[in-house]
Amino acid sequence: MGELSLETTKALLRRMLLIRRAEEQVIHFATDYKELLTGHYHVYIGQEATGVGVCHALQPGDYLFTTHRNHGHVIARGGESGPVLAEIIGRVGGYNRGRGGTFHVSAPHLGILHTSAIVAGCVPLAAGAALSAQQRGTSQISVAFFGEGAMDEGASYEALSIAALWTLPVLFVCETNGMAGGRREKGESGPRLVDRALALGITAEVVDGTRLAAVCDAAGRAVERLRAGSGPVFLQVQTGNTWPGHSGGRAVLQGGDFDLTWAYDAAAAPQELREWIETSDSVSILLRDLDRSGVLSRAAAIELDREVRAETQAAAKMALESPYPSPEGALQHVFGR
Amino acid sequence: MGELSLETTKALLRRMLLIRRAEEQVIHFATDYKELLTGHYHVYIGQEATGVGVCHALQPGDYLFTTHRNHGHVIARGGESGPVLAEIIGRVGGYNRGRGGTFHVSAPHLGILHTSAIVAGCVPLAAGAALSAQQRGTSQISVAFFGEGAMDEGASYEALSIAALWTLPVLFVCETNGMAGGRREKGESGPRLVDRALALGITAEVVDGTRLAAVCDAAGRAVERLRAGSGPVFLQVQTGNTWPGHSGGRAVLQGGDFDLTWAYDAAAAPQELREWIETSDSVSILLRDLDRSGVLSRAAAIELDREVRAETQAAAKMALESPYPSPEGALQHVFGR
Amino acid sequence: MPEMSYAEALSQALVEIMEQEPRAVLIGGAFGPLGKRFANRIKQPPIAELGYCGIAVGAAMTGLRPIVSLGTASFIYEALPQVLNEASVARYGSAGQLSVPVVFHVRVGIRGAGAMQHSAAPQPIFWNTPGLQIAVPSSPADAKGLMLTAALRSQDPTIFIDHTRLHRLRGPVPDGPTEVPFGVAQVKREGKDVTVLATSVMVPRALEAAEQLAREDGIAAEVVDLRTLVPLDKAAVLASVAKTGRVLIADETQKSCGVGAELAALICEEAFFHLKAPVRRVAIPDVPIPYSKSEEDYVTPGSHHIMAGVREICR
Amino acid sequence: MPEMSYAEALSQALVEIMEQEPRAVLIGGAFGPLGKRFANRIKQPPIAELGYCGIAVGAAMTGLRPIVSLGTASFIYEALPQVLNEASVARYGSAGQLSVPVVFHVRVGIRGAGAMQHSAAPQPIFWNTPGLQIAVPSSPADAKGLMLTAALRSQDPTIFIDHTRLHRLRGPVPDGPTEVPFGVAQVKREGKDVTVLATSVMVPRALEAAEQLAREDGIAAEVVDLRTLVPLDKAAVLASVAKTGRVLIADETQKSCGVGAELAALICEEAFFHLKAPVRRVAIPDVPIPYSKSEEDYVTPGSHHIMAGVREICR
Ligand SMILES: Cc1ncc(C[n+]2csc(CCOP(=O)(O)OP(=O)(O)O)c2C)c(N)n1
Ligand SMILES: Cc1ncc(C[n+]2csc(CCOP(=O)(O)OP(=O)(O)O)c2C)c(N)n1
Ligand SMILES: [Mg+2]
Ligand SMILES: [Mg+2]
Repeated sequence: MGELSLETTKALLRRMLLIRRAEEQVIHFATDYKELLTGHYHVYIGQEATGVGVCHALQPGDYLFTTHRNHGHVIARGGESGPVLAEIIGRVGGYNRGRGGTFHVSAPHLGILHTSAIVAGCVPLAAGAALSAQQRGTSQISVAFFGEGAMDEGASYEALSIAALWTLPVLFVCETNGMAGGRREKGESGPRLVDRALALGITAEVVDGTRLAAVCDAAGRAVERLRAGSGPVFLQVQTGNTWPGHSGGRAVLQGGDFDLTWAYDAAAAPQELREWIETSDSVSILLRDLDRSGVLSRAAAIELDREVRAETQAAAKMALESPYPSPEGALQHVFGR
Repeated sequence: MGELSLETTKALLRRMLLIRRAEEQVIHFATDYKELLTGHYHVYIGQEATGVGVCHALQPGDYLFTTHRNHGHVIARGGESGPVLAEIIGRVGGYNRGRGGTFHVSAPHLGILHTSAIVAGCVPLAAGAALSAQQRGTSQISVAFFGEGAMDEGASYEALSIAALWTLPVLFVCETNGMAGGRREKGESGPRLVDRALALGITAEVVDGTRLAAVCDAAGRAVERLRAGSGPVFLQVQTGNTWPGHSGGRAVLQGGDFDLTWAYDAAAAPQELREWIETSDSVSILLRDLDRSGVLSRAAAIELDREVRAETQAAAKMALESPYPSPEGALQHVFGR
Repeated sequence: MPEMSYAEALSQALVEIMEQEPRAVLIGGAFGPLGKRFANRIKQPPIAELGYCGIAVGAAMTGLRPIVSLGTASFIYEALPQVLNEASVARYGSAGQLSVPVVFHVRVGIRGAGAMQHSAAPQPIFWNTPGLQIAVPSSPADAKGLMLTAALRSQDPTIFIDHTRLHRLRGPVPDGPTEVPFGVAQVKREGKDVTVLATSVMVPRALEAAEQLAREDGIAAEVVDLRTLVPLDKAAVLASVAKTGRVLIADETQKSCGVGAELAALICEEAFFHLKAPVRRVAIPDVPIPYSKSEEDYVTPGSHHIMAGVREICR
Repeated sequence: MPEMSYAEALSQALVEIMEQEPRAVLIGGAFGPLGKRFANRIKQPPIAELGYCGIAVGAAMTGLRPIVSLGTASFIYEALPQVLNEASVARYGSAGQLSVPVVFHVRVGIRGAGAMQHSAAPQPIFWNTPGLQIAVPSSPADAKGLMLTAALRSQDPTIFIDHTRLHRLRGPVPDGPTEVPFGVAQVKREGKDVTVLATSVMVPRALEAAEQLAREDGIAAEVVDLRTLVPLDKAAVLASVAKTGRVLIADETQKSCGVGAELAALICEEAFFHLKAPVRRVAIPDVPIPYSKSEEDYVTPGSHHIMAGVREICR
């Protein structure tokens, strides 16, 4: 794991597992209950290393903006599973008292101010927070997570272009997960996305998002550049093959919750998942790496996961026990006055 | 002049002069009359070779889309000065019965269907006309003229990106004239604009817009590619230093109408214009080339210009004599039914 | 007449359009089996609404009849520069030389867990923009019939409004190409005491309210389904108001400057002397749409709001 | 009190804002001498409205107070995704945890030769979108005072509407930081016969009409300047209507779903029993704005329309 200490590595793996288990819980909410989670939702399964690796490079006070696929980013930044899950099912215990829901989980106390479910909606906002830091003379930086689909929206193009022009301290993290709303085939859009950033004069690179270490490394270098005031950085993070459980705006858990032993022995996993576990799942790849390098044994990992599962269960319980907000509250908070 | 015949060269020069004289007339309308042309307007002085060179490569039936700086493009495509000038002063004799005015001169019979004064507004429309040709299986192509400022709008980015994806027969002509609404300094936006098109997988090149031959050559090759169905082409046409007469959305004729002798002897020109005449004015550069190469003497050029001036005067008279549309007509043509 | 869902009726319309009109092209959306039969006239764009809507407008100016499926209506905000600044003015600016027969098809309204960005009802934006037609069907038959008219006959841009909660509504749909003309309202239920002007999803809600009012209060409510906002069947509106003298407008857009505002203003201007009571609006209160079911239900205009409103003005 | 033009009063407001509020940043626009003094707080963006308006929104969420000058109002269409989908809902979606104190400053209206794309009056779009404040000043003093309030005090996004034809209007402007509160209408002229509700450029036109009506017809028109649409001074509107019983609304937006529609609907709902005559709207007819002077003048709502309307309802 290069420069990461054992402690850090364990902590990062723990975060990744927290995300995995919380997302599975979201799917359970949608499929095991009636009328609990009726709309679309988007889980982060497989991409955990990106969120966790990038957030590892951040400091308190930095800003983070995300999309419809936000749950993982919020937890990666330190969000607790309880209020995240409560928000996702619209309860007062959620970070936004259930007002925003799955599309809009945010956590202002962690610098995640407003989450846009509009593709590319968060990209100008993140550049704006960077402008704010620059104007106020702080060393804060701002991160925007978004998918490759967002790179086709003018909003991201304009934000990148202005960020370059104004040398804004903003990190653009484009998670290329092979999905863009089902609207186009992979690779259809011509040359690499990273070229679009380079053409605007932005420092940019392609990162292997299936490996936590690669993300930590790239994000670490990017953040250093940003804090030095050298202008925006664009990371095209290739998150590997798409998790086979995605199904439009919902999801299916093939073979149930992820079993950690699958990571070490893909043959034991459901047929549909095997290739993905071998080549793409950032959690599985990390587990195997840690095992092979002797940093964290299978048994220790499974023990860690047991804790995480207990924590997630408690979080789900808290969410389910949290009441719905009072109906008339709907008229509040349109304006500050 | 490379492959252009004497006849063709003379015809193209004549078009360029027609544009020059019509634009001067526009400025006279704005400055010599009271209440005739009260709003903003944008002239094409200096850039004539781009419009004329590109249009020379087109066939009847091809589409052309343009911007707030449209007068020159309409005349370059074969529009008559009379109806163009009448449109600019809002008279029924205009191509759109005065309804569109200087921002929206169009000429449907020439394939100039709708002119948008919204920066980059025309770029998706041009791609749409190309889609139409492609779907209908014709050999028509579509051209969009726009300025470098338009390259910062998401509209142009999205249109370029889709044009590349769908292999649309559309020619993007980005006239880099050193102006972008006064909002930013030249070159502020980082690397070359042409790189933005290249990053999207579009065939693109930088063209010297001060030389008619260079434009004709590049446009000719581009159109060949387009008709072969090989997808969009982007030309970044460098139109040289900005004409010094521009003044916000209006203009000033330093030293009055352009005197052809200035082209041959810049020292005779008003101080403010000299450098521009030497380095940038596509009309002056063409006149000198033709003179030097013996293709068209000064005297012959001046004679040609005399004809053009007479034609322009007649056009201005026609425009001024054309009445305003009847007021109640304003309620017509909102819908086709 | 065969029964089918609103969604099925719309699919049927699209098939008939593609069969009958070679100039029709579909941009965006999920077309299922259509995808194969008409593959060369179906374009799947990247997520670039401004680009592909503008492309549709340019195509419509040059001989195609594009139908653009944008999905959730808030995504059309991305494309508004091309819709409001180009599509709507092209005919006018050319003094009638151009036609722009394009259909923008969007899904509006409070859908259940759509929250602030997936519940938009932008009809008022379009109604305030001259040059755009607006269809607001409330039934499978009208969805099909209005789509046929928009795609096959219209010469102008049309905003085609589906309410998400109508997609599963079932109803009879006449066989064959039964176009529904624009600008013709339909009296869905006759009544003498009060006029309920309704659009889209509010039509079934209004009919439900009317039944209950008849049963419980003996109030005979006339339910008028406007079917298109532009063109508006003003004559039908004014005739019903002249008959009943009382009006409630049931429409699921935000109240201020919403669809209900225009209808109320129109009536107050042109049928004032027929009015026996204030014109009531049932609309979304002036708030964004919250996610929580409890809050979302609270801001959704329902049949109970219609009943309460009618009872008030019929006192 | 010093006399100055509307444009000068606005510049003065900007200077005072920049002096008093270190968090204020200006994005876009031509700031003249300001450009030097506050160079590090003035950003000149490329022509990318969606990008820089979104950046302003993000900056407003994180401690700045940006004032964005977009120029002609139709250019804000490019930025509507950020204005309608993000700025307006951020406070609501966070259940009150966020503030977004950003000002979007635009120039609206029929200006003389603006044609279809340089004459927009998008106030209704914003009024239909909960979460946005809208200022529509009609005088130099209000332009300055409302801008000070929006930029220095407000916690929410404000659409600041200048009518191009007001820029040269001269009037007294109080010295110093004289903020004008939002949501407080001003009775510009008292009268007992009819209420003229006016906004922006229609206020001077209404006052002109009122003078002439008094002289020629002996009609005493009360002219109420709304000053802000959101928040709306409903009490002032209803009080004047209660007094006169007759209302004409003079507003330069397109008629359907326009500002006049909302005001008429409101009155018809809440002051119906005070009304002695139909509520009249003077507005732009439902057409795009044509370029020709003859046609443009024809569609411009003027004092003659106000007079004709008042005469009709005061018959
Ligand atoms: C402006 C806009 N258009 C369309 C959508 C519908 N939509 C939601 S997610 C999505 C796909 C996004 O793909 P990508 O950006 O790659 O993110 P991913 O889902 O892969 O994380 C689409 C098209 C939207 N939310 N916003
Ligand atoms: C969307 C939009 N924003 C701003 C403007 C105002 N505007 C008119 S022309 C212009 C400059 C355009 O520069 P460029 O595209 O380079 O064209 P040029 O004028 O140089 O031909 C601007 C900003 C506009 N018309 N449309
Ligand atoms: Mg993706
Ligand atoms: Mg330019």
